[in-house]
Amino acid sequence: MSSLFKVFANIDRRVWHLLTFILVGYTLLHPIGLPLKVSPEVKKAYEVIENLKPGDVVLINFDIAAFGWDEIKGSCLSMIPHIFSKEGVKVIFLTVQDQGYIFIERTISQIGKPMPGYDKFPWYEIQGKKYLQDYINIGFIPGFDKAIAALAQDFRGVVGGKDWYGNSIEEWLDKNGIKSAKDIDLIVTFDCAGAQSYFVSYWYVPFKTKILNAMIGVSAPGSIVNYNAGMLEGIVISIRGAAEYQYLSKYYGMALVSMDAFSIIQFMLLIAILIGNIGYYGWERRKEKR
Amino acid sequence: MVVRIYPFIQERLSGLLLLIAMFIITFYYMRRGRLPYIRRVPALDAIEEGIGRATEMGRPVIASPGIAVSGIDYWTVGALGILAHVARLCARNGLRLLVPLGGSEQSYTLVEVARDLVESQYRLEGVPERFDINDLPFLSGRQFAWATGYVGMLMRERPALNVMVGLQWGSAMYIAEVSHEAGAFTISGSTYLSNIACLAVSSEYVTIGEEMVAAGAYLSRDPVQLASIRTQDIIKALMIAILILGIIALGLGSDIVKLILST
Amino acid sequence: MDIGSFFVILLSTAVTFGLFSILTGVDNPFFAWAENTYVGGAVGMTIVVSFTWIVSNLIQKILSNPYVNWPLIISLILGLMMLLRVHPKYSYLARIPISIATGVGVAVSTRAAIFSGLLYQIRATILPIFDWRKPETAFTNLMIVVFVVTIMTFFVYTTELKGPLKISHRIGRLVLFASFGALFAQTYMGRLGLFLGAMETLLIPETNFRISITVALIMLITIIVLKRYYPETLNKLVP
Amino acid sequence: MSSLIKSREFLLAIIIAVSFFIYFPYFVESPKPIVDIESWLVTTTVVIASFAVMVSLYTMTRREVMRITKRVKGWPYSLLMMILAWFMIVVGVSLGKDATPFRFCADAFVLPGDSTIYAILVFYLTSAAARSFKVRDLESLLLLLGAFFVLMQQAPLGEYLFPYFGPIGSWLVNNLAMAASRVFTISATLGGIVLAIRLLAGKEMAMIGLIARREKD
Repeated sequence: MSSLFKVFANIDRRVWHLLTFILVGYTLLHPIGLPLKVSPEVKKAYEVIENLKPGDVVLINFDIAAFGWDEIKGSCLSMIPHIFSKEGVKVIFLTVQDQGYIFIERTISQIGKPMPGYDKFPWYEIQGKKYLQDYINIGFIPGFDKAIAALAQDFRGVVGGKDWYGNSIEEWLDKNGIKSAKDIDLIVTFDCAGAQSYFVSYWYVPFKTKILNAMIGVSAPGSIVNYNAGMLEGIVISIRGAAEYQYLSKYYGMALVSMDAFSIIQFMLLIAILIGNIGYYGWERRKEKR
Repeated sequence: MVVRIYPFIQERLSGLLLLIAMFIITFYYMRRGRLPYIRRVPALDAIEEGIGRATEMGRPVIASPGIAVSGIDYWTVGALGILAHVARLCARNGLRLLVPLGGSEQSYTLVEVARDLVESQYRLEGVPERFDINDLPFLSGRQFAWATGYVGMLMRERPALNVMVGLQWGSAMYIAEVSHEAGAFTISGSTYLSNIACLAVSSEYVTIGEEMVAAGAYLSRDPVQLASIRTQDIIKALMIAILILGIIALGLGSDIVKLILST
Repeated sequence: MDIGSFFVILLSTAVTFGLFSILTGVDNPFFAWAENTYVGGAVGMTIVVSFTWIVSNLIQKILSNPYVNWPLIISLILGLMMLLRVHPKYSYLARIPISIATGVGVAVSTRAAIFSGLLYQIRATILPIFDWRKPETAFTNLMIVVFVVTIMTFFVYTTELKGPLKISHRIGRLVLFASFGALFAQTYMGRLGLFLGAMETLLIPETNFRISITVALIMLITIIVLKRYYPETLNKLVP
Repeated sequence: MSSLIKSREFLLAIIIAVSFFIYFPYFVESPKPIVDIESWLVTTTVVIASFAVMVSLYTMTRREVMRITKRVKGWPYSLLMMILAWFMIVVGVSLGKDATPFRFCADAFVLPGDSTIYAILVFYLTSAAARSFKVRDLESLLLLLGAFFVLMQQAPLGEYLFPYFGPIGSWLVNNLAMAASRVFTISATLGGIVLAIRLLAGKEMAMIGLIARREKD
């Protein structure tokens, strides 16, 4: 028996490393479909998008940098198609990160296809919605928090007359009655650097604009505080939230699949801690006493 | 010339008053000098233990003042105080000191400051010829490339002591674990609590909160500098008092204290 | 797939697994290769970023309107003083820009922290604890206040710990450790999310999966063989 | 002249003057020239940093070239590093950041590294937890319990199997951990302000260390 304790006390860390690799790789390729409970904040986010009415204008902000893309893409690839599936909803893409436009294009190319007769950006069609008819991309606005504040003050002025690709958007904005920040009905912000807090201060506080927020795990605490205070309509936290959203909206994707790996690795950690304790009490502690 | 007195910006008066109060208290205690009592900080005392270990084993020491994400801020100056201490002990004991530098786009000035600082410690100990700038390499302005270079140095040089303080982000955990694997005695510090929680699990000692920032004064053993630490405790007591007062006031239906704090 | 993107995937997979190879605990040529290319590439990127910044935000502004932007010329001179660091005789001149940078850095970081790090934190802790209509909230608020006060006493350095202060200090320490556990678990979750995202990129679609498996196996087998049978060769291959 | 610049008082005077122009306009509504000086100072620090990196590039190149010419062990790696770095610098400076060869190097060598190091943390967090989460005393028991409840709340399977642990976990994160972070911030800020005061009094060790060198010469 004590030899077993000795083994437990001295498990090589590389065993855990290899086990993590194998378990994650296997479950990602062969998902089991473990049960998933949808949390109320994701449910609320889903309902806000589900209840969008024709004519509503949605501003989608990409506060995404390269390091966070892998974690947030699950939310992007389920929430954005869900928005586009709602009839008559107009969408404006925006980014406050200098690399953000890469991820807007990456998202659009994954959920849409080029419009007939075109082969490059921005002429893509998403769920039947066409560029410059149903949605536009105004691209990167420098200044981060200052950009968000400036947009709230003078939306048309800051956006200017051109989209990210140099096409004129004045007419589109006029046609859809977007004169100022007050005409935006919903903001969806995908955060790697906590842009939501600025949307709350500069958009929610003066205009009571509804804000949905998806973010990476690291910036979750700030969002939770604002959600609890009622300033965010719904929040989608990290891959876990993305998985729940994918489950609700039926845009199944990798986030949902990776939930199995999520659970399994967590239980592996618990077992690792348990084994470490057994080894400690069965072997190390006795050795210390001796 | 007409001197106009401009009004104070709204919502910032309380901060100004607090700052002035702290100035006065600090200068008062620094003039009085010598505190009756100061608690030991194990993480900082352990540096000498680690240096002793390195001398015994004849292996180098590795130390980092952090990645200085927002330039040379107070965290970084605190960390530089620790680095100066480590450099002095290394020079005195004839140990090789490795300092991986860089890590963010604002860290470039820090690179030169740290090199200058280490060099001057070697000079002060009378061994300027032992200083080798190639032991203080610049490992790019990207956090994780810097961390990878750091880890590479840990794997190859097998230092006996690893002191990583200053601004340390997610990469700190990576470095601390490899350092443990490489058999180094690790003393770490970080600027936010979730990182400290992870570092506490993997390092021998961590500095928590103000310990790193006050390290310069603590390690100098200079009574005048040590006396300035007293201010921190006085303001803490003041904060607790304001907190309790505010809660009592709130219980009586008045949010006056909250209002005062926001002016 | 065109040849360019194939090579990007192949090389990025090789860098990824080269960096992962440190998990074997053996210093190996793959890690050394990945480390040096990564650091080299990162240095190249950061220099280009800084250079572009100097040109577009400094040189161009000065050249376009020197009469208005003359303060930037002083900035330029201070920057050039920094370059004197490499000159043994005049390197002391670099102390001037260093002092400016230190003064600005410390002052900027403390001035806002007085509010965000001190006063607003206290303001946020002033919570209603006498609200008997909502006992749950009142209890939670009371606990927050107790936690804050006890942990605050944990950070007392210049007063001897005696009597109630000692008890409070002890409680603060215990609370701090419990919160370390909670924060550790939360961080673990965040990192796990990023790891799963990275694994997904490596395993899906099929091409990536094949490249990843091949690269990973080649590296792992090479490392094991070298370590077990040819340790001297392995030692020669790493810096 | 040179002895003036080398003196501690001169550098201290710079720090005091600079600090004044940063603090003053923040608290008091100030005339435009002071505000202009404030923003100029902030820009200047970025300029200084941008030039400092050129010094770093020089010392780095010198170091690696020395390794290569002296054929130090592992010199081919230094060569590789230098070739890649200088190739990217030349391409990036001459053709811009969006040129294809530059983007290729960034996508192939730098960006995968960034996401890998974040991912690698999971392994180290696991092994560190397995090693150190041992119940030795009351502190370590609380550490373990805190981690256990939060893990149970976050894993979908754990939440499904033990639904009662979830609320405890979120209570711990939202209240206990939040209170601890709050005090941590307060403590560090206090330390930072006192450090700034020490710096202005010319007593901060880092600064003393920096200047002492020339006094000895």
